[in-house]
This record gives sequence, C-alpha cells and structure tokens, in this order.
Amino acid sequence: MAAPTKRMIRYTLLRALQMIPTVLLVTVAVFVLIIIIPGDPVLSMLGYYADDVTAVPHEIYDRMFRELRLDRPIPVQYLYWLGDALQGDFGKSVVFRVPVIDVVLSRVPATLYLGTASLLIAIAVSVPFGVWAAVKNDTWVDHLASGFVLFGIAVPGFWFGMIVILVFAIYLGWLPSIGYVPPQEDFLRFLKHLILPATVLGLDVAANILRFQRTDFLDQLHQDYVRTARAKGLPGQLVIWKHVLKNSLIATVTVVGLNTARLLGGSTIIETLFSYPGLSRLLIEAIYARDFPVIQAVVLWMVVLVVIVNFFVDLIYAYLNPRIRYATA
Amino acid sequence: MMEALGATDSNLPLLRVRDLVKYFDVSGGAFRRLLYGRRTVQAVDGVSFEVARGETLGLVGESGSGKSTTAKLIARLLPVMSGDVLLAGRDILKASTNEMKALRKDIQFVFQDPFSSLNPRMRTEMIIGRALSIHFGFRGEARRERVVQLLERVGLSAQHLERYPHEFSGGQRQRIAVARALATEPSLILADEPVSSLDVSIQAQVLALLQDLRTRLGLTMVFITHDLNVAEYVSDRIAVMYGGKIMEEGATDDVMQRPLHPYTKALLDTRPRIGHPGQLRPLEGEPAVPLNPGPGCRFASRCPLRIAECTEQAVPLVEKRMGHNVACVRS
Amino acid sequence: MNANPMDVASGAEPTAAPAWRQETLTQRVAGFFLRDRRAMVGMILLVVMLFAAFVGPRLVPYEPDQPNVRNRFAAPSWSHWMGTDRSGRDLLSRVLAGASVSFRVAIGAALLALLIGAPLGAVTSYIGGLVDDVTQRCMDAIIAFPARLLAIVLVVLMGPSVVSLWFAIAFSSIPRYARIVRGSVLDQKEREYVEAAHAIGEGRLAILFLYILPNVLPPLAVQVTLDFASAVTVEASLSFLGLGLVPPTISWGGLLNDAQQWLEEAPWLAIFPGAALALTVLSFVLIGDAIRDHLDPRTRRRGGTR
Amino acid sequence: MALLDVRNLTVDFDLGAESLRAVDDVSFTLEPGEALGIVGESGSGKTVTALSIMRLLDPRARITHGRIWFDGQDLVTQDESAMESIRGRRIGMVFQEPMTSLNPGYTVGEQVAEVYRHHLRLSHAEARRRTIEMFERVKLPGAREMFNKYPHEFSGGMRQRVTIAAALACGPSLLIADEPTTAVDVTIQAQILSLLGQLQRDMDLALLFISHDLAVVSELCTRAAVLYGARLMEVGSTDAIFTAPRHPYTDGLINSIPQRGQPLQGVPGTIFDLRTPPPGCRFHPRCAHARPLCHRDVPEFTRSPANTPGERGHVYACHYPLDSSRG
Repeated sequence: MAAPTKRMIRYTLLRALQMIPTVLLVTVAVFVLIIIIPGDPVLSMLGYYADDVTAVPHEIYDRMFRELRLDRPIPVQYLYWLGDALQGDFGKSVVFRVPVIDVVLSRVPATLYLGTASLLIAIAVSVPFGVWAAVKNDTWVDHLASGFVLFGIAVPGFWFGMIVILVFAIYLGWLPSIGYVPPQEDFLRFLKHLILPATVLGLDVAANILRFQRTDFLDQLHQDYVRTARAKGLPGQLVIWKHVLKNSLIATVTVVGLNTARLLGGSTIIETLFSYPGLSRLLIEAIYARDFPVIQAVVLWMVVLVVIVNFFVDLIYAYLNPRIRYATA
Repeated sequence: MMEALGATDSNLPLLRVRDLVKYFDVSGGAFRRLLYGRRTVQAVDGVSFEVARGETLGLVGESGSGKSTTAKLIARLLPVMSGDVLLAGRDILKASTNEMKALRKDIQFVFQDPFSSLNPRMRTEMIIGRALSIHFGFRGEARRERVVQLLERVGLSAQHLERYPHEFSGGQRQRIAVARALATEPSLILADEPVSSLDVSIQAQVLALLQDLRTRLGLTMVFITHDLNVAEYVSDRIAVMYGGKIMEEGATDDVMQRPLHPYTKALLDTRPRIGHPGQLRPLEGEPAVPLNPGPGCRFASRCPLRIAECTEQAVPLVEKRMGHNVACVRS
Repeated sequence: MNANPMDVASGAEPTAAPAWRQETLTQRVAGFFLRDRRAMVGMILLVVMLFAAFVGPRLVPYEPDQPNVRNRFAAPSWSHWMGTDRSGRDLLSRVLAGASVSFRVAIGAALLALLIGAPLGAVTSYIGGLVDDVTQRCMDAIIAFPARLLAIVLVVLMGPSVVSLWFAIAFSSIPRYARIVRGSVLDQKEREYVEAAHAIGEGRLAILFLYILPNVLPPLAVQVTLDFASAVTVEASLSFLGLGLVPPTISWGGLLNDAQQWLEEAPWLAIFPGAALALTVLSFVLIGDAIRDHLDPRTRRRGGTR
Repeated sequence: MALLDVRNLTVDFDLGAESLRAVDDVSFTLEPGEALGIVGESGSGKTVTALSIMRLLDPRARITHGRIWFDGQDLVTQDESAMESIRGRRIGMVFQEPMTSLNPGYTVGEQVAEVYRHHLRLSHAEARRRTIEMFERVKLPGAREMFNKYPHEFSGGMRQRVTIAAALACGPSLLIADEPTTAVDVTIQAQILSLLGQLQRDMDLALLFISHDLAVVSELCTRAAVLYGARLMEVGSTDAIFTAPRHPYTDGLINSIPQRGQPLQGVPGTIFDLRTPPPGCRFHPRCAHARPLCHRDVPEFTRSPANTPGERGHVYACHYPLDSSRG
C-alpha cells in the first residue's frame, strides 16, 4: 500500500507547483484592474470622482503619487503591490478609511456561513436525487429530476428569492426576509436569517450539480464494467453504490468544485437580495463607491479561492481515478 | 490506365524503402520529461524493403510492430525522421509540396476502419469525387459519371451516389474507400488492415474484390495485416515485423513453409486452424512496445532460442536463402 | 471474367434505407422539432417571446414611460393586464420593452463570444505548439474568474451600455467556444477520414472547411443556444444589481430591482418580469438540451443487438 | 442430463416505434464438461443468446418464448435475487472487450476478491489469499504484486486473465466466453485459448464459447452451433460441421477463410436488416442453392445419422442440404 500513497504525495506536490503560474497570472490581471480603470488613481484614492487635479494641493498629490509608487515603471509597481498583497496589505479602503484587509476579513464569516450552508443543502439534495433518477431512468422520479433541473436553470436566483421572500417572509411571516445576525450573538436568530438565502442558493446549485450528475451516472450505468460486475453476481444495489458511484463521482466532484468556489466567494445576487453582509455585497458596495483597493482585494480573494478549490478537486479526482495519479507521477 | 512512371526500366522496383526510421516521444509535457527523462518509442527503426511492379507485399505483425506506421510514413501521412522512400526512382520524402500533390496521385491508402475513414457528413459522390476534382479537375456531370464508373468497379452502383456513409454496411463502406483510392489511378496502394474490421463472409468479398482489381489493373500493393491466412492469400512476398524492425522477409511460400525466424515460426504455431485442434503452441509474453529498447534483437525477450549474443548487438537483416532474408543470430 | 459468386455486382444489394434519410435538411430540422416534445415547447415559447419583444410594443395601448400618478400601484386588471408601478406606468408595456432589450443583449453577447472564441480555438489548435499553449493558459485564467464576477468587473470598467454588456457577458464564454472548437478540431484531426483526406491530396484549408468544420458546427450550435439562456440571465442580474442598463433603458433586471422595494405593496411588479425572464431562458434551455441530446450518440442509443 | 438445455429461445427488442427479433427459436444443449462453440457473424444473435442465459439483457430486450434449463432450473423464470446467486457462482462469464470490462476505479485484486466475499462470505484476508491463488491459476506473472494494480496498468491480455479469474473464482460449472480473444493480438489469443482449454479440463467446466472465428472454435470446442440472422442453422460436432457441413451457410463461412492459391469462395451479399427478415429460410437471399421452396417455407431441423457411436448427431435447418459424403 506504500506505493499508492507515495504516488499520491508526489501528485499533490506536482499539482501544487502547477498552481503557481495560474495564481500569478490572476494577480497580474487583478493588478491591471487598477491601471486600466478610468480616472486618476491618486484622486480616486483620495475619494475624488472628477479628474480635477487642481482640487488637491500639489504637495499632497505628489506625496500620494510617490507613496503609490506611480513614478515607478509598471512591472515594478506590480512587484511592490504583489509583495504587499502577500503580506495582507491591500492599502486603505477609500470609503471606510481602514486597512482593506480588515474590511474584507469582517465580511468573510458571513459569506462562509452562507456558502457552507447552501453547499450542504445542494449536495444533500442533488447527489441522492441524481443517483435515484439515473437508476429509475425514464420513470416519474427521473422526470421530476429533469423538471427540477430545468426549473433551477431557467428560474433566475433573484426572482426565485423574491418569490420565496414574498411567500415565507411577507405572507406567512415565518422567517425574516433580510439581514444577518452573527452566530455568537444569537444562534437561533442566526439560523433564521440563514435559512431563506441558503435554501435559495442551495437549490440553485443543486439543480446545477444534478444536471451533470444524472447524465454522467446514466452514462456510467451503460459501461461494460457494470455488466461484468453484474455477471459476477453482485446485487444491483452493490454495483450501483460501489462500482458506479465511485466513477460517476469524478464528474460530480468537478461540478461541486466549481460551485464550491462560487459559493465561498459569495453570491452577489443573493447577498444583495437578502441584504446579507457578505463579501459579494461588499464588492457591490465598493463598486458603487469606486473603492478600488477593496474591489481588488475581493476579486483576488474570489479568484484565488477558485484556484485553491480546483486544487482540491484535482486531488479528489486523482484519488477517485487512479489513472490520473499514475499518469503524472 | 496506368501511366508509365519512370518507364525506362521495368525491372526497377516500383517502391523502394531504405532505412526508414520513426521515433515517437512519449515523455509527456516538458515538466515530466525533466523529471523522468526522455522516453521514446522506436516505432519504426531501420526498415528497408522493395516492392516490384505488380507485386503485393504482405506486411505482417502484431500491434506495436510498426507496420501501420511504416505505411503512413511511405504515404507521408506522418513526418519521417530519416530514411528514403523511392517511388519509381523519385524520392517521396524530399518532394516539395507541389511535387507531393502529384505524388499523392500515385500512392493511395485504404484504411482499416471504414467507419472512421469516411467523412460522416459527406455523400458518396463527394467522398470519391473530391479526389477526381483535386487531381484531374473533374466537375459536375463528368465527375458524376466517373464516380459511377468507379462505384461499379467496386460492385456498387449509381443508386449509392447520394447516400451518406452511415447508410452503408461495413463491407460497402470499405468498397467506397477502395473506389476513393482507385479514383486517382494510383500505381501503388497501401492497404492498412483493410478487412480486419469486417465480418468473415464480407471479409472474403472485399479480399476477392481487391485481388480481382489487382490483376485487372496491375496494381502494386503493400498489404498490412495481422492475419497470416490473409497475408498468405494476398501476397507474393511477406515481411514479418516485430517491435519496429523487420524480422524476416521473403517469397510467401518460403516464409510460410520454411520460416527462418523464431518469431515467424511462433506466429505460425499460434495460428488456430480448422480441423487441427490441440496443435497450438502459444508464445509466452506480450508483444513488445519498443520503448527505449536496447541494441539487440527486439524479439529476444520472448524468444525460446535466446542466447546472450541476442541482446548484446544489433542483428541485421541478411539474405539466408535466395531472396529470403532474416534477422536472427540463431538462424 | 470471374466465376466468383460474390463478384462485383454482389456489393450492390439493396440496403433498406428508411424513408427519412431521403428528406431534405429543412424537413429534418422541422421533423426534429415536431418529434421532440421539449424542442417543440421551447420553440413555441421562443416564438411567443420574440413576437412579444418585437411586435408586442406596437400592440399595447400605453407607452412604457408614460406616468399616470392617479393610477399608481394598480393591481392587474383588464385595462392593465400586469398592473402598474409606483408612477402608474403600465407594467405590460414595460415588460414588452424589456424583452427586446434582453434579446438584443443576449443575441449580441452570444454571437460575439462565438465570433471571437470559435476562430480562436480553430486557429490555435491548428497551429499548435507554443501559440496553442499560451492561449490555453490565458483561457484557464479567464475560466478561473467566476463568470458573473468577470461580467461585473468588465461592465464597471466599460460603463453601462448595450455594447459594453455584449463584451462583458461574452468575455467569460469565449473560452468555452475556444475549447469546444479546439477539442473538436483535435478530435477530428485524429479521425481517419481526415488522414484519408490528406492521402487523396486535400490541402490544409480544404480539410479545415470541408472535413473538420461541418463536424464542429453542431456542438457550437448547442453552445450558442445555451449561451443565449445564460446571457439573458447575466444581463438581468447585472441590471438587477444596478450595474447593467440604467433607466431610462428598460430591462427586466431593472424592473425586478425596482420591484424589490415594493414587494409587499405590489408583488405583481416582481412576478411578471421574472416570469417573462424565466420563460425566455427556459425556451433556450429546452431547445439547446434537445439538440444536444439529439446529437449525442450516448443519449441517442440505437437498437444494436450484436 | 444436460447441464444447459436451451429450448426455443426467442428474444425480442422493443425499440419504441419498431421491434426486432434478435434470437429466434434457438435450441441447443450442453453437457457437463463439454465445450460448445456458438459461431456467427454480427447480427446473428450469439451475444444476445449468451446474455439471455445470464439474464443480463438490455432493458429493451425480453425473452418472449422458450426455456433455459440450467441444472434442472429454468433460468427464464428465476427472479433477480435467484439469478444473482447463480451468476458468478455457478455460471461465470467473460466478455469481449478487456479494455472496458474492468472497473477503472478499483484494483484488479479487489474486483476478484469481492466475488469471494459476496458469494462465499469470506473475510477480506481470506478473499485476498484465494484471489492470489486464482491469479496464479490464470498465470498472471507475479500474482501477489498484481493484486494492488489498477486495470490501466495492464495489457489487454492480462486484463482478460483477470476477468477469467473473476469468472472462475467460485468454481462455476459453466463458463460463457463471448469473443474473449477478438480484441487481442494473435500471440495473446493463443495464450488465452490454451489457458481456457487447460482450465476447462482442470476444473471440469462446461464452456459456451462464442466467436465469429471458425478456427478458434475448432481449436477449443468439440461441438459447434452456427447462427445466422437470429436463427440456428446447424449444430453438430466440430468435426462434422467443419469437414462436412450440411448447411450452405456453414459451407460459405468455411470458404470465406482465405487459402493460398485457391479462389476465395465465401458468401455473397450482406445480412438482412433484422427489422425486416426475409420469409422462408433466412439465408435464401444469399444462398447459391436456393429454390422456390426456400423462399416460402422455414426449413425444419433435420438430423443426419451419427457417424460415430456416442455422438449426439448433426442437426441442420435446410431444405436442400449439401451432400454429407463430400470433404
């Protein structure tokens, strides 16, 4: 058993190394954001919207200009920026007048709670449902699953959210429609505020996962190895839960991974609709306020999250599909 | 229909292949090459043979022997690493793009799988007609007429012009592929396992068709197959390949009845024959993939007659009997 | 010349070709929509929505921007089928006006992505080597951005307008087209019929256009259809966030943004534009899924009985 | 008593708008320890026959008629759980495609060991031990190290040995092999054939061997059944069938094997579309000996007298059989 473990470690290291170029490319893209935004960076830093240089005293402008290292060549600016970013220094928020990192960190927990809750809902709904629908191909279960998928894809989250608010918050009055309460403050109220947004988001993602999972599972069911397993006399249930599921999880993990990254970055739509103070909401607020350092930090967070989640997806992938870890290591 | 190619000397072999070499790099990306070193498969390694005008050479071997690669190199469907291919004295590998277009006319290919060698979105008329347009500038009605002639030559008819490949059976598709190859009036046909994906009774039909066309049109053929019965039936001479090299080469009767190479003998012994049960003598081991091979005989690892010498030095193909060559230190 | 029983003429045995194979392309496309229930429902929905978007505004008695202070927040009735908003403007007229905006943005964005992505994939895969590698890495980086985030950032950079929405929405789907085309081209290049085309002397361009392209078009068609659906959604969500088209341009997302504040007083403001949006997306998804299943040999298994 | 007695087996496929009969009134028997080859080209129904015995047919297929007596039980009427205890334990099966017939996600050892654990309720350790034994039996080199390898690390021939090990793990009395050597190289084919022959003798197996290749069937089987277009054409000892075939189709198949210096005979035309079978004898459109009767009436089975004592005779379905004194 030692050899597979060693292979897995080697694969992990190799894959971690491969993340570096992607992350660098992403940081360049995020850095470039600040360069290509319209307007004078010094002015926007100081909170001015117009390009009126005369509004700011000369010496202050020049000092800012040097502080922002705008006198240096762009690649040098990037390296400084990257160095700072690696230490968690993204500058100061224009709006909140505090370090960007503090603003961002204050919003992370809310988003993580919502993301995790909806992810759990999504997986709990989609995986068993997908397997069931594929096994009962072309029966009412399958049609129900297809209907659910169509519904999830066709109905945009913000509209579904509004209907849910309308029904459960306004007409029935069971749950609060907006806001957030930290769990350490009042856990019950925290949950109550979480239920609606997490369900709306979770079902949306569930439809997305189900769509891929069902087709893939169906595809796997028709593979030759399934027939071999049946020919060995293994009961249908064992064949499904042992042989088919492991292979079909490869596709499922990919979709779940994609959606995890999306969820942990926060959903702009749902956070806005439910006035939920997460990262995405922060992003929208920062966009309205033209708070570029905050935008940069949030975008970077979201994208790095995608890269990291993809890394873990690939590891699970390699665990599920021995061909991958052997091909690389 | 055969225009005389270099007709000065009809004794000159139509096709002469000398020291053909093709390696494939299978190390993977740059990253893995760095970590694990370069890995090359020596798919074709110093293959030489000649095919006389009107003759059929059977190229026999298992998977990984390099027989298909050899054919693709001759047709320049793959870039060659080194070696010469002379068709009627003209060097194919050194031909410019323009010369190559003319040469394509003379060499045609019939592929193994008639399901994938025909474009699924083209009608029969177009599949065969394109070759006519490219090389003879046929258009419209004239082209259609010529396509019908070709279809009839392979046992199909005008009613098949408008059909798509999926509307045909495997045997019919292979007939279309043959008609496409005949369209350019080639002097040499390279047939890469043309019957191995067909049902037994259909296989016989297509083989009979090829034999018939060959005698009627005086075609020269390199016929690739893994099936000794087929090779024995179609070829005047047989070359046996293993691991990228030719092991034995000679007149069909010589090779089949008086094999010199242990691999050829093993192949003959592993062939099940009707009415002779229990005479199989299986050869142990798996067909070798020539991945970073040593200098010696490629067959050494499976050879029942192996001695130390076999793995130490290169074993050249030498003439043992008249026109019968073998690459073996023990023969 | 040959007494062989299977000689030449024997290959010409009649193959029982079902009648549909003789149909023209138009008949086959029509047949597809008639036979597949999903495709038919999707097509009907789409035709209705297109009619509503481009003919509808001329049929309704109200201007979408015509306020009527005495008739604010009127519930749906015979004179205002979808009710009115806070300034008494007729919601039906506004939803119809929003429809044409939605279609314009969606069609523009999907086609733009197709026009950039498809040739990019074709050219890079055909050239191969370093060009292909570098392009692939760039595509990876774009894919690393969540699509909606990317659209938000781009729209912020370019300012809200129909054209910038095209680019913002198209940008994140460019890699998808490039990949579909690249994947298909690489796949087709491996096929024997492309090798066979080389063997009869076809040139590179002829191979690309006569052999590879026709086989790449179907998956592209599916992607475009599905992209219409996602473009409609993304446009609506951008406008919903107030980052897309801003008044006086009317869009469904904007209407829903408006509706949010009056959910309690006037729920119809949320229900109708949302339903219009959902039905439009549904029509594209239904058609796209049906085409994909039709093309996919896995889901279109036939009765082989080896 | 015969170990396997297939009587009038008929299998229909329901393809929505149309349907087809993939196996039509097929009967044959197989004695314990005997090897029977089922020969046919694509569309002949040989694989469907095998899958019917295993009751592993495609969901669209249904056994509409006939009985499959195995060891005194009619498999057609068994329920799924009864079949599960027969499959892999009393009947093993090996498939054509070694590259896809193993699960890529589990080690080859696990895929054999699970058979022991499931059928014989063995512990993990014991199942592992028996698996390694079985690997040695099918001559997998280095059987112990093979246990933890994944299918993709194996060549086609090795994988086929693994599937044979799994099929024979519980010592079944019948092995069904569906073209087990079609997808492998000629030298590997010889290895697998001799392995199967040896295992058949050692384990006293009855073998139902399906192939399109007459020579392979002749090598391994004492009796053969020839199928064409879902119907049985001829059954008899391989000796009788291959040296003195009575049915013109069998004769055509034999003549399709190329022989140096002889004109290639063979069978003209192609197989009919199973959805629209011809009336009368299925083979008449391709038969050189067909007469009006063949176009009209389905031929009954005729028994030619056994040539040697103890032989179960030679049965064929043809109105105008070939002369038996020939060859």
